Order: sequence, then structure tokens, then C-alpha cells
Amino acid sequence: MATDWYMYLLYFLIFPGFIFSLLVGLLAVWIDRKVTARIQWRVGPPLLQPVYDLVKLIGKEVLLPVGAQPLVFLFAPLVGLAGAVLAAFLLGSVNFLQSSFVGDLIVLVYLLFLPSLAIIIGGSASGNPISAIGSSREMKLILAYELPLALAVITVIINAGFTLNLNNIVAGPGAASVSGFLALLVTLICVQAKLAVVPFDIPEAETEIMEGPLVEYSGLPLAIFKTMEALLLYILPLYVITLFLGGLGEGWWMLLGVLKYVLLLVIIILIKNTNPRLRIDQAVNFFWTKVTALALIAAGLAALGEIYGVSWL
Amino acid sequence: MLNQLDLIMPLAIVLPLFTGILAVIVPSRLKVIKELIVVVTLVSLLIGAVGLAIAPNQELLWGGLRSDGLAVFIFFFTVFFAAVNAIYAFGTESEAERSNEFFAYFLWTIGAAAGVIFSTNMILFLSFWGFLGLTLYLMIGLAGPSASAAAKKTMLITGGADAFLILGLAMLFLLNLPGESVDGLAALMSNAGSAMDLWSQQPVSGTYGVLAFLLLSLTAFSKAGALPLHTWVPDAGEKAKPTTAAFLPGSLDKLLGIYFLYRICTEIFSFSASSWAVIYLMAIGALTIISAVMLALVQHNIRRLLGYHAVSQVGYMVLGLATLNPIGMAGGLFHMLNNAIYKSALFLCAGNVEDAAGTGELEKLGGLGKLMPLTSISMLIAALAISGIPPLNGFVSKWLVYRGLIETGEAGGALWIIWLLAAMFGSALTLASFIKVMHSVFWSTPSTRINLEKIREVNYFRTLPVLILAGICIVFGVAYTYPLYTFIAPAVATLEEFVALNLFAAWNAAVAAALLVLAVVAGIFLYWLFDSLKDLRRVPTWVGGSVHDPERAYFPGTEFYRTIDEMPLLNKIFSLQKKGYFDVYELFSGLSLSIASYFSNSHTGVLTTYVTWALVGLIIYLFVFMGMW
Amino acid sequence: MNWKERLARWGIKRSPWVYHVNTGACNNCDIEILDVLCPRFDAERFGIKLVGTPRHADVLLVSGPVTRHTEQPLRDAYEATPKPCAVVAFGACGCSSGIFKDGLNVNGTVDRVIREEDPEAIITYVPGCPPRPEAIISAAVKTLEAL
Amino acid sequence: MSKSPEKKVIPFGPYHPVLEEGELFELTVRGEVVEEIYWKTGYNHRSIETIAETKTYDQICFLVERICGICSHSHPYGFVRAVEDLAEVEIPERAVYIRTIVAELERLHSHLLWMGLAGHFIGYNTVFMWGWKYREPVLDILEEVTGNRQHYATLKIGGVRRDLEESKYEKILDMLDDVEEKCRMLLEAVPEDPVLKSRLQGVGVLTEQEARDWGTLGPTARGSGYDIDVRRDHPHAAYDWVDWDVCVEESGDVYAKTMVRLRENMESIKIIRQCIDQMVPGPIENEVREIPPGEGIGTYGAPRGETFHYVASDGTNSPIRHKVRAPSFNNVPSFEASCIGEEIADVLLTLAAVDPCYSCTERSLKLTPTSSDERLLTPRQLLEASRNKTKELIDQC
Repeated sequence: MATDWYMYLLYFLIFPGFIFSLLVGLLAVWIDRKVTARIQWRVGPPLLQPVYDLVKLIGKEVLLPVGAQPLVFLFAPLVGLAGAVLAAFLLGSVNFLQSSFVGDLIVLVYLLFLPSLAIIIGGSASGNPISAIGSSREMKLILAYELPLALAVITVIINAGFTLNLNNIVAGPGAASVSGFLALLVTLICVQAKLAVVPFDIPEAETEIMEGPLVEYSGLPLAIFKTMEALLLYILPLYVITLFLGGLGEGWWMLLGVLKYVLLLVIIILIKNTNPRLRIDQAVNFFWTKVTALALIAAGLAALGEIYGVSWL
Repeated sequence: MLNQLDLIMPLAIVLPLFTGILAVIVPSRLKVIKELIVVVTLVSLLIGAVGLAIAPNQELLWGGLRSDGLAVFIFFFTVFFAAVNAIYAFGTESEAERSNEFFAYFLWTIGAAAGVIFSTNMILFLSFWGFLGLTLYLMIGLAGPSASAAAKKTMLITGGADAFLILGLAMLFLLNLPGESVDGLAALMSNAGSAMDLWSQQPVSGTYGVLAFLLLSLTAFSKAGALPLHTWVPDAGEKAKPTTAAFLPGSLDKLLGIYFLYRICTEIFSFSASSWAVIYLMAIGALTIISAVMLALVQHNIRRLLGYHAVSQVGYMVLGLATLNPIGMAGGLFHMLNNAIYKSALFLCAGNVEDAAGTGELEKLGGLGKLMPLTSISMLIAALAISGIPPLNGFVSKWLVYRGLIETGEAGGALWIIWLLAAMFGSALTLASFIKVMHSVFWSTPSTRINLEKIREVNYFRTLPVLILAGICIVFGVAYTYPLYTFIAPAVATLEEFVALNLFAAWNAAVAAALLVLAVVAGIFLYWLFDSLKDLRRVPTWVGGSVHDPERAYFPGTEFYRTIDEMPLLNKIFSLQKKGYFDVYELFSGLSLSIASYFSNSHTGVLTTYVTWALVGLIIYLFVFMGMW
Repeated sequence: MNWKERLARWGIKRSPWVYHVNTGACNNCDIEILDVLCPRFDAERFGIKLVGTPRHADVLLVSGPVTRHTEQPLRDAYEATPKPCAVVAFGACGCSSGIFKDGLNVNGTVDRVIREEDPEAIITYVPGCPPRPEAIISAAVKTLEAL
Repeated sequence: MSKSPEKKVIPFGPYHPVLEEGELFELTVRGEVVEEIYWKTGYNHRSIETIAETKTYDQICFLVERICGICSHSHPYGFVRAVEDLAEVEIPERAVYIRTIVAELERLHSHLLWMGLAGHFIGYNTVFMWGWKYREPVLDILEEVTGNRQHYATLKIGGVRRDLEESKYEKILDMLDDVEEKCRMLLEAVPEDPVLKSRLQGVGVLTEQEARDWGTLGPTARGSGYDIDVRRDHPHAAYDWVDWDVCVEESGDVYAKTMVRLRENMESIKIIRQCIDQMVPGPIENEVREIPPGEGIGTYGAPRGETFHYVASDGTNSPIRHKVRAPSFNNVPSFEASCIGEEIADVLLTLAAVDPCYSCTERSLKLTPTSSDERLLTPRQLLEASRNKTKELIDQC
């Protein structure tokens, strides 16, 4: 752990951290839009489209609505982005710099809260009733998916032999057991909600509440939020890969890892494009009953397997 | 064995008690004097606390008093929170009508708390504990007629718990007696002195052992405010003065209750991690977390909501202590400390808001963020800390509790999954209810239901304490190794063992915090680069082209979770709760009233009847306790 | 024009986000606008995207003669749009109030209202009743060139 | 509107992504549940009726076409029927068939458009894109038949303006096959999608009684089991010369309205096929030399329900009064019955499910000062008021 501070800075800013994950994230955004377009019989945007969007937003004017709390309104996006970058840094260092860093699973799970929190706080501080609705929906969505997500994490912890160390979890059995597979399914559903895409794009439902918490954002802060969303599109599939699919791998195995990532991304996009948006009460119900039941079965099986020494459970 | 340090303990008890009396008798015309008394007392106590703190591993003894690393730690923070609250009280109480009484009770509370912390003699402990209940009642009652019901409820619940304590201690006393001594009064008397020692590490078995454990733990729960004797906390939180709420249910009672529980788990009793007692404690902890936070979610009064959180957070501490492994216990104790920090900050902020806006009802507040920037920022930090958002202190202690729970899981069993789940889910619910508070009070559309023009930031006496506390939230979250190694490690295990656990290999909070700060600074730089922050164009709120009328068009925090409140099952639970079905006080007051009416029939007013009653009682007493059966 | 605005204009040409303002149009223009986004014409190829709030918009697409009740909302929408931005007066009505120009309730053309709000505003015109999708795409290209 | 502080009002509009047209909805909410709905119209009011009084009869055809883009065959049809009623003109059979073909093509395109938009509103953009992709061939046929994608300018008083060449029949029939296949696919896919059904079923229920009370028309009424269709009840065009069914669903929710529209698509295709089959050669218009003084009314079964036009003439080139009542004028107030107690998400879907057309609706405007507590009359109150007035008048006599 004797890493110098400037190495931290380098890791944080460039390689597994900000710049690298931003590039991957923007690519993921493009893949998302392109695949969506192909599903809808369209051509889709050019490769650099996400970059153009960001550059343009950065150049544009920043507006401040009168009812907003200026400080919170402007700084919420930064906190969200910082949390996302930190999560990307943790996950990236586990997957790319196997030996240099270790990460902690619970820390990671909590860091992944920060982006949603930023959206909630930002929406709430914009002084707009419609974005307040969006904030409340995002919070309700967190409450909904938190329960199964925590259970899935617990399942992973049991299966990996009670370790919280991400490196050990990567080396663990992942989804290669009944409980692991169920937990993978649960996590995938939760990731859909964490990304706030259809069928769980309830907080930002454009046709209901005009993009919810983001209603009042423009220019640079909006660009930061968009960057954060791009990062999440990189982080969350990577999170699933790290926990369940044995990480990205080393050397040539990395190609397989990239394949895993693209596959997960496409699954997310496919779910997004073949479902309508749920209502918030339906989403909460869905998570608290069906998904939690599934996650409970997973955790129960994992505990049983642990107690009786059955490795395939 | 007597040395100067030992003397600090009796001094810590006696000094505040006496100066408290001084504060009462000082005529209220001499305003400065009583405040001076408080300052002098606190300063001298702080010096003493520091004196103790530099020798944390020493076991000190003086009469029935004893101190170790934990006691010193608790004492230090008792005085610390007292000092912070005293600063705040200068801003509020010195002008108040019964300020003499307030400062007297305040000092007495500190003295009695020191007594509870240091005494190992049952009688001493019991009397200090009982005295604390009294000062609690008096301090809540100070808030005026509106608080009298809350004070009465507190008195009855803590008083009832004191009865449990007496019974429990009596049983413990019997257990402490050497094997044959139950035979006769003489033997009893000769062994009484040593049997009075509280720290006797009894096993939790046999009728007396189990009962004593249950009764003592219930006492600790009632003080800390865990289920099922928690119901006084929200009432007191809502009705008492902000200082009282922040000092007593907010910080001191947590410290003492959890301190006592820790003693129960380690010194008074001893049981293994596979004991039923662990499951009992864990269940109480998990239930406390979830049920209290669910109730907090639906509260509409800011301080009542905080009161429910004061209950809910106790669950984490109980969970942490019940793990019985160093990480979990350290987590539990650290959470106790952290909770005291941010809960005081939250109660004091709530007090600021109430004072400035004249109301604590969330529906009436709104848009205070720009008017009260210091309070709002402090409250935001404290709220994020209590929700366990990294890199703040609440996250670290929760994380330790989780790790402790997972470690118990490694030892076997599957119940820990439920406890861990309750803890993690409770965390999300906490965040939800604080988003509601922050939105309602500070962020939402400026309210037209109160006069916003008159609202401005409160005086420095009242913002300084919350800023200090919020600052500590950040410091303890980022540099958490410091409090853990300085205060908590000596209490839980020897320092070397603790370091050997290598708790922090996986999470370097300082680096993470530095990186977070870096990101935010980079952001500020970006803002500066692209837009001079001052010249942002201000535009009306966009609600689709129509004029935004803040009077009608707003979405208050109280509406945030209606979807969840109104889900079929929860709806029923909440409506039952509103009727008081889950409140021990309400249940028992109904029960005891009916019983009392039965008994009142026997009150004939004739002397002979009473004599008969007394005789019957005496006979029963002799039979039961003197072994005459 | 400072470097920041130049950056924005460079970006807008590649990713114009459109907010659609109906100031009393008959729906046909609105439908054709949506149609342009749909598979046959797919305006997303050029980065064009419809957004839900003017705060995110770069181009205000105004269709319809400006009626008495929509004049103020149109001004508000223009104010709510971060600059630099372009305004497209869409369809015959947007350009000239069209067949409704003598209507009692029609206050005037889009460009008059926007110019009153901001004399420097960039306004382009897409005539047609309704403009065909091909015309819309060609107009989009011209609008972006004007930036 | 009450101003009590307990009422939290969320304004939507006049510009909202769910509304193509300007329209202000104020939802009084408790949590996310809507307790009251108030809407303000008038944003699209262009005083068409007044303009109509300054135009000649031939010009008005083009004006009323622009009342609403999606109803750009319905309004002219209502208008020419009113004038034909006034001038007692006979229409050649061929012209009637051409009018019917365009009418049904418009219905097809309107329903597909609605289907796509409804998908868009519930975040199902794939349905949006697919629905609109399937709509393109319909627009192509319309272009073949009338020469334009929208604003067909087909109708004129006494007939149609443009003949349908026989060489195009086959092309049209081919395209119809294509569209039919896709409409059938949609018709079968919607009931099979559980998530879609969970969003649509039981949402925004309008009971049959309410549908009658609020005087709803078209698919809105038929989705509630109120069997009303002006095409069958007051036959016009070629509707009694061809074989077709009125589609009625019982449940009254958004799902029922969707199914009604999807089934009507199939009926439209059937009608167009029969029209092309039965098409007879002959003239496409009868010349109308003058419009006599008098009054005429015209009804027409538009995609959203019955369109009604009234024309009063004094024998000059322009009408002295032209009154339009579009189906949305009846359907929109029924929100008050169907939206209360729903969540915001569902309310917006319910609004869309009526397929309201505000530019059709806004014929006249009653101005109330925003500060007053006075509210606009509901239809029932209006009816009551007019009855009372009549009674008063009778009593005076």
C-alpha cells in the first residue's frame, strides 16, 4: 500500500479512473444509442455523438432558476460525478491493476449511492415542483431496489467465503452456483433501476415529468450529470462482471472480459427497448415482492450451501 | 493504589452536583454568574477528562468507583457534548425564564452521568441512574406546559425501567453471593460488600441469571431508546427544548445506555457468541432499526422525526455490540459516538430552524436554505452522515458494524443475513427520511405559509456548535483511524490486537476523501472557467410555460413517500401505530388504569385495611426473599 | 463572440437538441417533426434529439401562428433556453401566421415575438403546410449553417 | 380553484412533452395521487369560426382542414356535408367512395399515430418507432390518392377535387396488405405483453354510465362499452354500402381504448378494400352554382368521434355563421371522471388515451379572471342551466 500520492492522483485521473472510464462510458452511451436505433429500424447517431453532446453542453450558458438553492444546485452534480469516478477507480483498479489495490465491496456499494443521491439533491434543490417529484421518485426507487441489491451482495459475500475484498471476490465462484446465478439475475434487474433506464426510468420519465430532477439543469452542470450517467453505464456492468463473472481477466483473457461487458450492455439495452416504463408503485411492489423473494432464495441457498458444505448451491 | 488521577472520578461527580446547587441559589438577577459557574465546571471537568484520557489503559479505583479505557472515553465525550450544548444554551437559555433551573439540572445531569459511568457498586450505580431519570424528567418539563405530557411519559417509562433495574440488580446480587450464603441473613451481610460489585461476569443461565440479564438489558434499552421501551424518545425529542433534546435523548442517553449495554455484554455477564442472548440482542437491534425508521419516514414534525431516528440508530449500536467480536463492538461503540455527534447537530439545527421560523412542522417550512446557509450546510452534512454516506463518520461505523456481522456469519448460522439486511435497508430508509427533511425545510419552493422575510441565520452561539459538530462528522469520517485508535481501541481490546485486525487495508478513506475533494475543486475550477459564478443568468422556474405560483404549486417533502405509506400492508401498520398499538406506554397505561381502578376499590380509607395489606406484604416478602419456603 | 460561445456553436451544429413549442399550430407540423425522428427519416443521424425542457435545448422549434395565449409562454420559453440558441419558425403559420393571420386571437408571427425579446436572436424559417420531412431535414442543415 | 394551502397543485403545460399542443393541466395532488384536475384551454384558439365568416365557401374547405392536422379530412367533410345539406346537392357515387377511402386512410393513420404516441408516453419508444414506421405506408397511399401526406385537400362542395386513377388500385391494395399484416401483428402483440398490460389495464377507467353522462364520443365512448358510432347511426359516405363492424370494448380503461383503436384499424382496411372493389366509374363532382339562404348541418365520424358542423347562409358567398364542434370537445371533460384517484403517470396516460385534439376543441373561449374562484361549467351544469333558462322563458310566456 505504499503508493505515493501522485500515483493515486494518476490512477484516479487517468487510467482506471476518470479519463479512461469516461472514454469507455461515452463509447457505451454510443453503443446504447446505436443499438437502440437499430432495434427501432433506424441508423443511429455517429460514433462521436456523445462527445459532441458534452462539448456543446459545456459551451452553453448556465441558468439558475430563482427558486433554487444556488450552492446545492451547482454542487450536487460534482458530488455525484466524484462518487462515480471513485467507484470507477475502485472497480478499475481491481480489474486492471490486480495487485496494486484492494477494494472493499461494501464501500463500493455505498459509493454507487452517490450518483443517485446527487440527482436527488440536485432535483430537490432546484425549487421546481416537477423536479421534486422526480427526486421523490428516485428516492423511492432506491428504497425499492436497495433490499434485493443488499441481499445479492450478501449472497456474493457468502459464496466468496466471507470476504469483502474485491480481489478475492473476483477470484470467487461468482455466478457459478445456483445462488450465485439467482443473485446475478437480481443484480441485473437492480442495475437496470440504478441506471434509471426503462422499465425503471420513472424518476426521469420525460413524457411524465419532463426529465424530472434534471428539468432545471442546463449547460455545464447538465454536462456533468450526463458525464456521470455515461460513467455509470461503464461502472455498473463492470460491477456485475466483478461480482459475478470473474472480472475482466488478464492479458488475452481481457478480450473475453470485454465481450462480457458488451454482452451485459446489450442485455441492458435490450431490456430497455422491449418494455414500457412501470409506475412507481408498481416498481416498488415488484422489487419488494418478486425480486426480494428471488434474492432471499439466493441468500438462503448460499447460507445452506455454506452450512452443509454444498458448493453448487 | 491511590493516586491523584483516581481523585478525578469523585471530583467529576461531586463538582457538577455542587455547582448545580450554586446555580439554583444564585439570584436570577445576576445573569452572568450562573453561566460562569457552568463554564468553570465544564472547563475543570474537561481538564479532568483529558487527564484521564492520557492514561486510558490504567485501571483506576476509588471506593466503589472504577475506571477503564471505555469509562474514560464515555466520560470524555459526556463532558464534550455538555460543553457543546452549553455553548448553544448560552444563545438560547440565558434569556429564558427558568434558566437557573436549566443550568442546575444540566450540571446535575453531568454529575450523575459521571457517577453512572464510574461506579461499580450496585447501590451507587442505582442511585445515580435513578437521579438521571429525575433530571431527565425535570429538563423535559422545563419546556413548559406543552411538554408536561412528554415529561410524564418519560418519567413513567424510565421509572418503570428503574424498577427493572432494581429487580435485576437484586437478582445479580443473589447470584454474586457465594454458593452457600443464601442460607442466612448473617452470611448475607458479611458477603454483601463484595456481592455489590457490578462487574461480576455472571453466566446468562438459570432463572436468576436469565431474568437479571433480560431486566438489565431492558433498562439499558429504555435509556438508549431501543425497542420496546423507546417511545419516550420521540415525544421528548419533539417537546423538550432543543438543547435538552440534543443533550439527553440525542447524545448523553445514547452514551450511557449503550455504555451500560456494553458492560452487560462484557463485564456484568459473560456469554458466548452462540448464546441465545446474542440472538435476542440482534433481534432487538434489527427490529429497532427498521420499525423506528419506518415511523420516522412518515413523521411531519422535524424534531419528532429526529426522535425516531434517535431510536433507530440505537439498533446499529446494539447490533454491533451483540456481535461480540472486536470489529463489531468497535463499530457499535464508534456508532454510538458518531450518532451522538450528528444527532446533537441535527437536534440543534432543528432548534435553529424552529427558532427562526417559529414552527417545526415540515408542511409549513420551505426554502430556508438561502436564508440560513450555515444551519442548512451543517444539517446536510449531519444528515448525510447519519445516512451512512461515504466519506462521513456514519459510514465508517456502519461499515464496521456490517463487517462485524459478516464475521459472525463466518462463525455459522444464517440469521445474520437478516440482521445485516435490516441494517443496510435501514440505512437507505434513513437517507430517504432525511431527504424529506432537507427538501421540506431548506430546498423546496420558498414557503408562503410562514413569513420568510423575518427569517435570518441565528446567532453565533447557535451556529458555532452545529458547525463544530458537522466538522467532526467530516473529520471522523476521513481520519477515522484517529478516534478508533485513541478512544475505542482501548475499550474493546488491547491496541495491538486491534491493529493486528488490519481493519483498514481495504478502504483508505483519507485518499478517497482527498480524491472527492479534488473532484469538487476541479468542478469549482470548471465553473469558474466557464461561467463566472456570480453572473449566472437567473430565470423563473420552468413548469412548462405557465407561471409558477409557489403558493400552490409545490411538492413538499411530506408528500414524497405517500406511495410507500399507502401500500396495502404498510398502510395498516401505520394506522395501527397512530392509534398507539405499538407504544408500550399507551398499552400499559390503559392496562394499569384498569388494574388501578380495581385496586382503588380496596382503598376504603380505613386504617385497619392498610395495616392488613402491609402485613400481607411483609409475609410475602419474607417468604420470597428470605428463603423461608 | 468569446471562445466559449464558439465552442457551443461548434457543438450545436453536431448535436442540436430541439425543444418544440406549439404556439397554436394545427398539429400537422408537430406530427411531421416527430415523423422526422422516426425510422424513415431518422434525424438522430445528425444528432438531433427532442428534449423535454427548454433548459436542455439548443433549437426552439416554433410551429403555429402566435396566439394571444401562447405569446407569453413563447417568450418564457425563449428566456428559459440557455444561449446560444436558434429559433426555427416552422411551417407557414410559424413564418407568417399563414391562413390565420387575420384571426382575432392571433398576435403575430414568431419572429416578431422573438425579436422583441432578443433583437439578436437567430431565426430561420421553414415554410410549408406542413413542410415535408425532406424539407425539414434540409432546413435543419441550413439552420445549423446559420449558427 | 381553491387556494387553500393544503392543496398542492402540479402544473403541466402549456408546454409538456405529453402534449403536442399547448394546454395547461393543473393536477391537485396528494403524494402522486391526483385528486382534482383542472385544465385551461385556449392556447390554440385561432378564431377559425370568425375567419370562416370572411371566406368564400370554397376557401373554407382549406381553412377547416387546418383546424387540426390529424383531422384534416374530418372537418372539411363535416363542413361540406353541412353545405351540401344546406344547398341540397347530390354527390356522385364515385366521389363518395373516394371520400370514404381517404376518410378511412386518415383513421388508419390517426390510430397508428396514437398507438405510437401512447407507446412513447409510457416510455416504450420501440412501439413508438414501430408504430410510426407502419404508419408511413399509409401516408404513402394518402400521397398516391390525394397528392399530399397531410392536408389532403380532397374535398370540395359537391364532390372531390381529384380523381383516383384505376392504375393506382393495385398499388394501394398491395400497400394495404402490408399495413394489414403489421396492424394484425400489433393487435396480437398488445394483449400478449404482460408489462404493457400491467401499465394499461385498470387505468383511467371511465364507466359506461360516465361515458354517457359526459357525452363522450368515438373510441373513448366505445372503449367504455357505450355503443355509439355516427358512421352507423347516421349513415353518410359509403358506410352503409360496405360491410363493417363497430368495435366496442367493455372495460373502459386505457387498454380497452387501445384495443378499440387497434381493431378499428382492421375495420378500416376492410372498408377501403370494399370501396376499391365497389368503385364505379363516373363523375367525381356535381357543380354547385350557388348557396341558397338557410341552415345546414353536417356530421361525420372522425377518428375521435363525431365531428359536427353547422353553416348558416344568407345566400352570399360567405356563411354568416359557421359553428364547429369537434369530438374532443366532448371527450376532454371526461377527464374529470377518469383521472381522479390515479397516479400522475397514469393521469398523463389517461389524458393521452382519449386522443384529445385541443386545436379542434378550441372554438370559443370563456375568459374567467384567474383570481376569481368561479369555475367553468361542466356539461351537466350547462345542460341544467339551459333547461332552467328554457323553463324560465316558458313561464314568462
